[in-house]
This record gives sequence, structure tokens and C-alpha cells, in this order.
Amino acid sequence: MDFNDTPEEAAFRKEVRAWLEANATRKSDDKQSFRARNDDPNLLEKAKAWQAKKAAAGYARITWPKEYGGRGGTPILQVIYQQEESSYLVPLGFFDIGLGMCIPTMMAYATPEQLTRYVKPALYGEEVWCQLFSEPAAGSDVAGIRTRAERDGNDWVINGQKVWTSGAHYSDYGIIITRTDPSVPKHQGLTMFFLSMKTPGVEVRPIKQMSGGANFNEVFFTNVRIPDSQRLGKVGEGWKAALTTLMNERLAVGLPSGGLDVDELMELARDTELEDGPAIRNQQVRGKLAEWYVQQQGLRFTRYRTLTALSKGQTPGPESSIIKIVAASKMQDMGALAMELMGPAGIMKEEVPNAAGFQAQWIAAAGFRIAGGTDEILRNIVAERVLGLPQDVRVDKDVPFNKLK
Amino acid sequence: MDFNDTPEEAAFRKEVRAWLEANATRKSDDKQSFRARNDDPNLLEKAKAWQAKKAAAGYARITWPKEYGGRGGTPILQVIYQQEESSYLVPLGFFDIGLGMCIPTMMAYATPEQLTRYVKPALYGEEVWCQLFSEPAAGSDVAGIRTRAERDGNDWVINGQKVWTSGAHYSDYGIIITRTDPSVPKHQGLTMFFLSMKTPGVEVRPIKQMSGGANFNEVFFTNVRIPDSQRLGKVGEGWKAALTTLMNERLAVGLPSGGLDVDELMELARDTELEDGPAIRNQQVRGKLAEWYVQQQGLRFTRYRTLTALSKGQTPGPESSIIKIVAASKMQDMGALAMELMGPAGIMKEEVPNAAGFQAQWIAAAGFRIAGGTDEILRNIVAERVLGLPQDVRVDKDVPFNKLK
Amino acid sequence: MNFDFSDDQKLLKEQVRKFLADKCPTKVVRRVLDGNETHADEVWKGLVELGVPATTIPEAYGGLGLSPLELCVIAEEVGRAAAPVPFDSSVVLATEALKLAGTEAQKVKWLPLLASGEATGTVAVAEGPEPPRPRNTRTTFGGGRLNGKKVPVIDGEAASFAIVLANTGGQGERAVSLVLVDLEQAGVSRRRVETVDPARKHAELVFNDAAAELLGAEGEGWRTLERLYDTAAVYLAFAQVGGAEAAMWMARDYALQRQAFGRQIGSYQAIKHKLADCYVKLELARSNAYYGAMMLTDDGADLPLAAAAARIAATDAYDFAAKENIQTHGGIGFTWEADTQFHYRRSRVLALGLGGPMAWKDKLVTRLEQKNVT
Amino acid sequence: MNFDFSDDQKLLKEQVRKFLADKCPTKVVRRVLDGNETHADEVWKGLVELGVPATTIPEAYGGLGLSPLELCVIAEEVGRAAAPVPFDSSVVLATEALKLAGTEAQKVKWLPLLASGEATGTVAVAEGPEPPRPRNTRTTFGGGRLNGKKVPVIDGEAASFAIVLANTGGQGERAVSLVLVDLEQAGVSRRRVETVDPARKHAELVFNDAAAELLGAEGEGWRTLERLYDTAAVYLAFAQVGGAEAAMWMARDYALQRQAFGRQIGSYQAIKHKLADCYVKLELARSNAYYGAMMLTDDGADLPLAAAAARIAATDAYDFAAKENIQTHGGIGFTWEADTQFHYRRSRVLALGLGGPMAWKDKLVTRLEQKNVT
Repeated sequence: MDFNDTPEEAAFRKEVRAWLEANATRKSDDKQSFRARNDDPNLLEKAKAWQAKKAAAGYARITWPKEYGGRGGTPILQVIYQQEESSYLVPLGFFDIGLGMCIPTMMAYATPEQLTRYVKPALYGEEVWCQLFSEPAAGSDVAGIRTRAERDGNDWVINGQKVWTSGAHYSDYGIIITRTDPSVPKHQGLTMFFLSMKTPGVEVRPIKQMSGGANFNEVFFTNVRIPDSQRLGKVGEGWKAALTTLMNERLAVGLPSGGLDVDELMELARDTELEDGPAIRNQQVRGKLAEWYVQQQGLRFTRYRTLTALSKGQTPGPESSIIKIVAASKMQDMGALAMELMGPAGIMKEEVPNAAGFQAQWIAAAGFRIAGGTDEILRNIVAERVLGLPQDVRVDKDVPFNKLK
Repeated sequence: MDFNDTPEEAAFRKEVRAWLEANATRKSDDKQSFRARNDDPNLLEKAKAWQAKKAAAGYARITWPKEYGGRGGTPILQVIYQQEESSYLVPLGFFDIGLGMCIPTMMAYATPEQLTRYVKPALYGEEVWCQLFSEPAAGSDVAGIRTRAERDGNDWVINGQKVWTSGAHYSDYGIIITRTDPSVPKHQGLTMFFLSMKTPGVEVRPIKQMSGGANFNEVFFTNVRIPDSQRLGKVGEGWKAALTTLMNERLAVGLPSGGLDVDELMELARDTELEDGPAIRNQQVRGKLAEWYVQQQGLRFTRYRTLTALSKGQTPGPESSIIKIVAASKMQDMGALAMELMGPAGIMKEEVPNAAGFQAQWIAAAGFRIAGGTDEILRNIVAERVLGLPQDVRVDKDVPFNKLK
Repeated sequence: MNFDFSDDQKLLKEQVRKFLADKCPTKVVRRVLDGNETHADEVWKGLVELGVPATTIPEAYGGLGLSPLELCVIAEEVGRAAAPVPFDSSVVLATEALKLAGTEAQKVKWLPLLASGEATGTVAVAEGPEPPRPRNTRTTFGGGRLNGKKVPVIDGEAASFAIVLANTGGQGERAVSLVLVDLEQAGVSRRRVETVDPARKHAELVFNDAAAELLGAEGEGWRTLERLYDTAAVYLAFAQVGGAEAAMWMARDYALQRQAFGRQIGSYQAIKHKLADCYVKLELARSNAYYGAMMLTDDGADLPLAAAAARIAATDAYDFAAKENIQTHGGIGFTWEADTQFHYRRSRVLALGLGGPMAWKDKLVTRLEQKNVT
Repeated sequence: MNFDFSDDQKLLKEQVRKFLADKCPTKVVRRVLDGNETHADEVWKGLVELGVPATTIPEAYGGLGLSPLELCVIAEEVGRAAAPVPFDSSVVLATEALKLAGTEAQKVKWLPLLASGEATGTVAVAEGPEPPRPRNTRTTFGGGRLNGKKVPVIDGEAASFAIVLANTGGQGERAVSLVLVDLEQAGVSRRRVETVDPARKHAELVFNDAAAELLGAEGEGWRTLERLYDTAAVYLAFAQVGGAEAAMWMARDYALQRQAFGRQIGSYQAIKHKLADCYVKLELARSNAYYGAMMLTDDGADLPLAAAAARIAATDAYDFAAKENIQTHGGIGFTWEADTQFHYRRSRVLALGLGGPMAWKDKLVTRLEQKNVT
């Protein structure tokens, strides 16, 4: 057992490091650069430039085949690149959905001509993609979407509303799942398309979140007309295509990073005097710290187990399915305790180093427990896919969509 | 707000106290008498004698109408009697099911002649009754029972098996729910009877529990023949009759008493040295003690709210539905902590005052979380009856019983 | 056994509930959250008209002279509405502090103004990010002058006066005294501070040779504060119970309405059992709060234990209900437009204002030890 | 990145698993639980034949000289089977203690006997109901003679020798030393004590001028014990992971088979989410245990932290899986006939033997503080 690279991995890491050193600035302080990054008004432009550089060097999508600008590398090489890149001050995060989910779906269903047209601009950051799946009445239950696409000659006309669309406000293209036949059961009447976000009738409105941020959007479709050539997969087989997209989402290995964790909470506990001395000497605080440390390390080493499988060219086991279930509640509970340690001033956003950070995490965690699969849906997934327990009763399974209550 | 009796209640309490003082021995130490009681081999005989005395004095079933030997009193008077009696060293517990559930069901369905025959002997403790409901394949789902009763002329012939029958080994009579028509949906084909436990073909076998005790039994029925006159309610209306029985079960207000609780745990924490001093000074232990004290008091005062409603002649609210959910897990967790405080010796049944008690409760709690409604069923009940949330999907509702998988 | 509120008290409760449902719907909370008002003045004025601030003030001082039980039922309704009004600061803390430790002159001066709504008060204890203790109280009082900084002070911007914990030079717990200071004077500057709950505004108060006077005897500040906090803990427990119940029913209503996979989400056990757990915590909190209320009226010997138990249970119930209300709503529950956030934010303000659950658990066990000894 | 066991180690694991599935089904655990045997001797003999006690003993002392990783995978399987054999006492504790602190003569005498299964050993630390500390160690050793009482001692009835924590007269932590005592002598009397897990027998050992000798230097007992417990914590974490996994799958299998209201109970979210939580805890435990294992083989600098984390996670996972396995089974799960009880009982023995979770959490944070300083 070791945490070492294989010779091949080590060579790749060396190469990546040299390239990054030559092309980017090393981070001095993780949190500071995190803030710097997010406050930059030209962030998208900078990110596009960095993406182009990466793509030209062949690092933008290491696992993609060479014909699409990748290098046909293994997933572990992709992880190694990301590990190394995370030490540098580079603008990220605008292309993950497009390259991680949309373009792979295009690769499965689009024509060679379309791929020639769209893959490279996406890879080079010239065009940003988003994924138009969730709807107000279809969150956890994605297949319950109502956005209609109706055939009109050689075109399709889309009407409806999507929601929780990350990055729709800066995206150029999107893949969209629509209902093309409401007279069949819900999973059967769906069809997928791609479209330009500039198509007439598409309107994007940001959603302000409880945290104050607005990373998500509502997208309204009013008589949006697109040609049949933008269909992905067969009519009525949109669910199969959507599963392709979602499957690619799952390949991502990672945790929200840059947040405050046990180290910062210990620091706070050392610096805070409770009634009977520093908080770090209080056994209740110590008990909590120990439990969260065990969770933090457990998640870290669970990730290492997944990486080991990738490194050996194996398919990772189901162990990483636990990550968000654990991390989200931990973040919420740690935030609450951090605030408690500061006493009545724990509600204040100023004065204390990291106070605002813990408060922000306490608020963000309420959303993190929901976004990308609620705690409840994730437990269903673990129970069904890992433990082989049966699905809950599905009353809507064989009923025509337009006959559902 | 006060905890005082109304004048009527105070008068009744005084009367009861005088009677008890004249007829029973006051407890000196609660726990000692608890042990004394349970170790007495002649307990049943003594209980029968005490029950006869109580019945003669009119205290055996205060809420029953006078014609059946009760005194037509309010539920609060019944509670007051129990409160007072609990300070005396008297043998209890053999008649609760019979008088609390079986005989009330008889009152609803039996003939006047049958009531004349059975009520008084039950009230006077001469005949003990049990309730034959649960089956191996029908626990939480009582209506899923399979024990068959088939009509044969003017008789019924019963075949099948019951389980978890408290007190079957010392009972004289029982009420039993059977399936008389498997060709209709499960709730419709049931019929209730009463029978003598001495009827040929009835065999009682005790079940040894994880705790080592054997308070429950399996009861096997092999061609048990009883006359139609022992039917309670109409053929096929057994579920309605069973609900009558179970409803009476719910009227009981109470907690398992005589157990170790926060006081005893504090005593242990005071007497146990951990690494950094007495356990009572450890903030983790204090945190737990506080939480359990809050639960203990919460349950106590919840009970007082119920008693207040009874005292005012109102129907109690749903608040008492929380009692077992809280009490069972609390008992399990407290037992585990008590054992932990004692260190590696926490597993030993000897040496420490109360150690065996906490261990016994840790084991018993695993059963207490199940018996009389599992944690899960009780949460369903709270969600449905208190919060008005819908039932889960019931796939078996309209399907003939013999067509169910 | 009469462990319940009287019919009159229930009627009062209903009246306040109806008033708040009508005049303080969630859009009012949102207005204050999003805006610059110190509080929702029209709601406050309406509560004044209903006599809320006068409830427990003796008739001799212009109050209604009602029992603490009346204020308990009102607190529950204020909590249910998450009303953005100076209830906890003025009606509970400042009023009770004056009643507990004020001189006749102080009472005569301020209680009638509080009762009539002409003035509001607050209590200023914390001095930044540390649980306040006598030894870390750096604000000083001497020669009639107050100097130092208090933050966060709830409703400190709008309050007419503050009762301030200040160092007066004694030893140990006797180092601190309570001091009454008129906030409308040159020696006082105020600044709004941002908190996790913008619907309840907090301020920083800076005292620069501000004229002030002792409230209660010198050196008795800590002991008085503990008694004041015990009383306040019971009233706030009712507010927390009200908030928890509101959050629970909000979640339940959404669970009935929202469908997933062809069914109401409220038919899934994950939601049902979560809400059942809310109910369990709520009832434990309510029952403990009732006993706390009784100890406010009775001889009160058991108040210290009852208050601690009520506060711990109510904080737990409100925390849980507030966060699981968001969770039950899913994505929509995390938007700025959603009403779920009001309780999530408020639950923390109420949880920490008088000291957090860990400190109260420790206090509870200390009191239990003392009780078992006697 | 190679954070996994090797194929050879997995093969060994599979071999031990098959052996135990075949020779140590639950009816063997039941036999020991219900009966008088000190352990299941035929299972133990089979494990000896497989070389289990010889695993980490160097070849020079008649062992197999394999790495700690091999013993980790074996521990997981012994835990899975809840096997009633002197594994934790002899293969882990006594063997590791000898390797850690034994003189050459002591190793030459005992390790070959342990490797061959001719002897078993145990470690005797506790003296009744108090977490053992140097200051409450009343057993004394001096002039080659041991006097005192140790209880409970796991496998103390059958063990050939014990390593005993005894007071040797120094100051503070240096008051105690480890002492090796042959249990087959007149100065030793043994008595079985009843515990919550009759499938693992425990004894009281009374020493009355028993001949004994130091194991390691005088006054080093406590430090050696801490190092020994860190090592043992990792092995036992694997045993706990194995037990937790067994309990989880037992519950899952029952949930597939048992019907209520016309459906498998495993289709209800109350059961699904409970078992998902089991899995979450299990994976956290497994990942922490892996790192512990790596720290047993690597330079081990991070062993103290890794061991504490592994132990805390594994204790939590096993406790939860064991109790919720009973709960998932319902009534039948609480009968004496049910196999659920083995894990419920065993989980407590494993949780408390090396000290309970509270103590380890405290230890973990202490070590984290030390690490952050350096």
C-alpha cells in the first residue's frame, strides 16, 4: 500500500508540472486566490483564454480520443492533471458541464459533421454549453418534465420552462430534454435536442439563491423553432440519451474544495474562550472535532480507493456514492457549531476570521444537501444500486403521461 | 397552571390512599421491590388474590360501568388509582391485556349471557385472558394473518400459528383473529372469535428472547374446534373488531417504569473516574445527560398534558404518540453510554451497582424499539394521524388475499 | 392536574395569531430582510395596540399586570410569524430586567414608556466573538460614565435605552454590574452590523463617556443576568416552539402538494419520518416550555432547571424543523424567493442570543447536581 | 496511487473467509454462547493450521513473517464470522506486545508457541469498572512477584500466559510496567465472569505472589500499552468492519425476504435509508481502517492519528449496523434463536476492550493538536 504514482503516472505528472510552471502562476494562499478568482469581473474571458491554452497543449480533456483533441489517456491521468492544476491560480469551472456532459452526449448521438463543428470550439473554450434538464415540476424526478417539443414539418417547436440551469446566462449552446409524446408512459415520450441559446424565443433569468448567489437560471422557451437535424437520438428515446449524460456526470471524482474544514474549526476552537477555558479543551467540542475529522479522512481515503481503481484501469466500486451524503451534512453541522463557539456574536458576518466563511457554509450546505441529488435521493441510490434493495412502488411507471394526476 | 387535583380528584385520591394503606404494604425502595416482585415464584397466585381484593373494593376497573363491576368513573380517576397503587408493593401486570383489550372487545360483541359468564371472573383475576393477533408473517401488518378458520356445520375449525402472545402460558381464554375468506382482499376476509386456551389442539410454546426472558409465546392451532357462538362480530368483519381491541390498547397512558434513568446515570457518572477526573465533569457526558434529562422531562410533562385533558374530561391530543419513539432509543443509548463509562469492564454483569441494570436495559431496548409498534410504524402513525400525510402506496389493498405474492 | 393554559389565555393566543397572520405575513418579514427598516413598524404598532409590551408590566407602571403565561402564548405567536419586531429585546429582555433589578425611579421612568410603546429597550452583553463572561467584559462603568463597545446588540439601532453589562471593578463574578444607559445622547454611537438574519437588525453600540446609571446593585450584574436569562429562556422557548411549528407545517403543506414519481412526496417515508421527528422534537420542546411557564408563575424554585430544559429542547426543535423544512422543499426551498429561509435564519439568532445549547447543557447539569445535593 | 490490498492478500482473505463460512457458521457461535467452552476449539485449530496466529511473527521465531496487511484482512474475516476464538486476545494483543517489548529470551520462549498454536496469550489491564489508568492500577509487581486482581480478562481462562499492567512504584505514568506471567502456576486463580457477550469468554485473574517478569523496561508500561493499543486498534477496526458488514448484509437479506403490506420491507425508505446509512458508516470505517493498515506497514509516523480515526469510525459503524440489524428484523430479530444478537453483543465487546469511543475521540484531538504544532 502506498500513495505513490506508477512510473507512467509519475512521468505524466512531471510533464504536467513543467507545463503548468511555464504557463501559470502558482497559488500562494488557497483561500485568498479563491476569493481573488471569484471577484474578478473578467473571469469568463480569462477562463476561456486558459482553456484555449490547455486545449492546445492537449490537457483540456485527457480521456477523449485524439481525433477530438484529447490524448486517449486513462481517467487517472485526468485526475493527476487536475491535482496539479489545483495548485495554480487558474480560472476554472465554466466548461465542466459542457465537456463533462453535453459534448460526450453529442459524441454518442450527433453526426460527424456536427462533431466537427462543435467539439473543438467547446474544447477550446470558445463556446460554452449548458444542460437543460430540470423543470419546476421535475427535480428529483427528471423524467417528469413537461417542456413540449412538437413536430412542425422538418422543424420542432419547443415550449416550456427549465430551471436550475447552471451557467445558462453565459452559455452558447445547450442540450435539452423535451416531451414529444405525452400519450405514452413518462419515460417513453421524451426526445433530446441541442440548440443555440441565442435561438429566438429562449429567455434566461437568473435565480437568486438563499445564499445570495445566482449561479443557476430559469430558462423559458416560447415557440422556439429548431430543425430536426438538432435531434440527439431517436424520437421517444430521450430518456436513454439523458442517462448517457447523467452517467458522464457520475464519472467526475471530486469534492467541493477550498472550504473551511476541521483545521479551521480547530483554529477557531483554540482561539475561542468558553466558560471553562479554550473551546478546544471542551470535551463536547473535542468529540465533534474527532467525528468530523474521521469523516473528513474517511472521505479522503474513500477517494483514494477510487483513484486506486482508476490507476489500475479498473472500474471504481460504489464507495464514492457516500461522499455527498456525508460532506453536505457535515458542512451544515460544522457551520452551526462554529457559530455557536463564537457565542451571541456567532451570527455576525464580521469581526472574526473565518466567521463569515463558516456562516456562508452553514447557509450553502442547506443547498448542497439538495443540489445534484438530495440526501434522500442519494440514499435511495445507495440502497438500490449498492445494496440491491428494490425500488419504491412506482405508480407512474406504466401510465400514459397525460393520464397522470 | 398547577399539578393539583380537582376537589373531586383529591377526594378520590384520599379514599384510595386510605384503602391501599389498609390493604397493602408501602414500598420502601422502588428497585428492590421491583426485583422482589419478579423473583417470586408464586407471583401469579398473589396477583390473582390482589386483583380479587381490588375488584371487591371497586378499584379493579374504574372506568367500567357499574353493572360490570366498575364504578363508571372518568379515566383520570383510573390514572389516580394507578398512581397511588404504584407506591405499594402489589403484584401487577397479568390482567392488563385481558381487562384493557379482550374484555372491552367482548363488551362490544359478546351476548349478555357471555358477558355475565366471563366479565366478572376476568375482573376478579380468576380467569386470565390473552390476545392472539400477531403471526410469523404478520407483525406490523396485522391484517396479513393466515391462521384459517373454516366453517364446519355449526362449528369453526382453526388451523395456524400465532406468535408474540403475551401471557399465553398462564391464560385461560383468548380472543383470536382468523382468516375466514382468503378470496377477498386482506382486510375483508377476517373474523374474530374467543376461545378457551384449554381447547384441544391449542399448544403454547414460550419464546426465549434475546434478553433471556420468555414473556411471549408461540401458539399453535391444530384442528381447534369451537362453536359459532364464540364468534365476535360478523363473519368477515374481524378487522373492525380488531381495531376496537387495538383502540383500547391506545387508551393506556404510561411508560415502562421502574427502570434506570438520568438520576442513576448521574450517580454512575459521579462515581466513575475517567482520564481527566469524574465522568460527571466531562462535557461530553454532561451534554448527553442534559439531552436525556430534557427527553425524560419532556415525556413526563407530555404525560401531564394528557392527564390534564383527561382530568378536564377532554379527549387527549396526539402528543402521547411520541412517548415510545423517544423512550426506546433513549434507553438503548443510555445503556450504551453507561457501559462505556465503566471502561472495558462495562461489559461485565457484576461488580458495579446498576451495571447489570444498564446492560439489561441496553438489551431490552433493542426489543422495546420493536414491541407494540416498531420505531418505523410509530413514525408512520405520527406522520399520518397527526400530520395528515398520506399513507404509503398499498399494493395489497384491493387484491384478494390468496392472489397476493 | 391542570397543566395547560386557560381558555382566556388560549383566546389571547388566537387573537395575536390572527393579528400576525393578517398584518405580518411572510412578505413583511421579507420586506425587512431585504430592506433598511430596523423593524416592521406597522406590525409593532399593532402589537402595541393589542397591549403586547404592556402584558407583564404591573398596572402601577401603566401595564396590564397580566401573568407570565399570557406573555408565553404571545411569544409563541411572535415566533410562529418570525415577526421582525423588538419583542425579544424590548418586551422580554429590557422589560424583565427593569422589573427584576430596577429602582423605583427607573421603573417609574421607563416601564410606562415601554408599556405604551413610546420607548423600546434592549440588553447589551456581548462584546464580539466570545461567549460573554465577567472576565472578558471590557466595557467599563464608573463615575456615572460608560465606555466601551457592545456588539451585536439586537435592535440596538432603534432602542431608546440599553441595559449594559459593564465592568465596575470588583472580583470574579462581582466584577460586573448592569448599567442603564439612554441611547439618545452624544456619548453613544450606533452602527448596523450584518448578521445571518437581516430580518432582525443588530447593531454595534460604542459608548464614549456616555451618561449612565447602575441597574441593581454594583457587582450583582452577573447574578442578575443569569436570573434574567432564565426568565427570557422560557419566553424565547415559546417563540422557538412557535417557529418550529410554523416550519414543520410549512414543510408538511409542501409535502402534500409536491409530486415526484407520480405521488405526493409526503407519501414517502423519508419525508414522513423526517416530519414525524420534527413533531417529536416539537412536543418535547412544548412540554418542557409549559413547565418553564409554570415555574415563572409558581414559586419558581425549579425555574433554573426548567428554563434550561425548555431552552435546550426548543433550540433543538427549531434548528431541526428549520433546516428540514428547506430540505423537504428541495431546490425551490433554497431560493431567495422561498419563505423557508426566514426560520432557518431566525433559528440561529434565537439559538445563540442567550448562549448556545452547549453552554445551557452544561448549566443544566450543574443545576441538576445542585438540586440533587439539596 | 495504490491504496488497496494486493491480489495475494485478497486471496488470503478469501481463503480465511471460506474456511470460516464453512467451519464457523453462526451455529458455532451459538454453541459457545449457550455453552461452557472457552472458545470454539475446532475453529481455532483450523485457523492455526491456516497459519493465522503465525502471520506477523517473524520467521526466526517460527512465524510466517508476513506483513501487518495480511493480518488486517484476516481480522476482517474473523470479525465477519464473529468467531469465538482467541484472536484479538492472543493473535493481536499478546503477540504484538511480545514483538513490541519482549526481550529476546521472552520472544524465543513464547512466539514459537503462539505461532504453532501450542500456547495462547492475553493482555490483562482493567481492574473492574473504571477506565484503566496508571493511578488506579492496584495490581503490584516487585521482587519477581505479582499480586492483585484483573477483571475482565478476555480469554483469561484458557490463555497460557498474560501480559499484565502492574504498579511498580514509579511516578505518574511511570508508575506502571508490563509484566509477563505464566498463568499455569499455583499463584494464579481464574474465574469466569459473565458479560453481555457469552460467546467471548472473559475471566477474573487473581495473582497471589505469582512468579512473573517485566516485559519491557520498568516504568514504560503505559507508553508501551498506548503503542500496543494503537496497533491493536487498527486490527480490531478491521474486525469491526467485518462484523458491521456482516450485520448489514444480514439485515439486507432479511429486508428482501420479509413482506409487509404486500411488499418487501426493503422497498420502504425507512429500511432503505437505514441500510444506506449502515453502508455510509461502513465505507467511512473501511477507508479509515485502510489508512491505519498502511500506517502499520509504512514508517508509521501517522499511526496514532490513523489508529484513533479507524477505531472511532469502525466502532460507530459496528454499533449502528448491529443494532439496526435487529431493528430491521423486527420481533424475530429479538429472539434468542436469531443470529442478530451475536453482532449486537460482540459490537460492545469490541467497542470497549481498548477503551470506548469518547476516550478515543479525546485522544484523537490531542494527537491532532500535537501534529499541528509540529
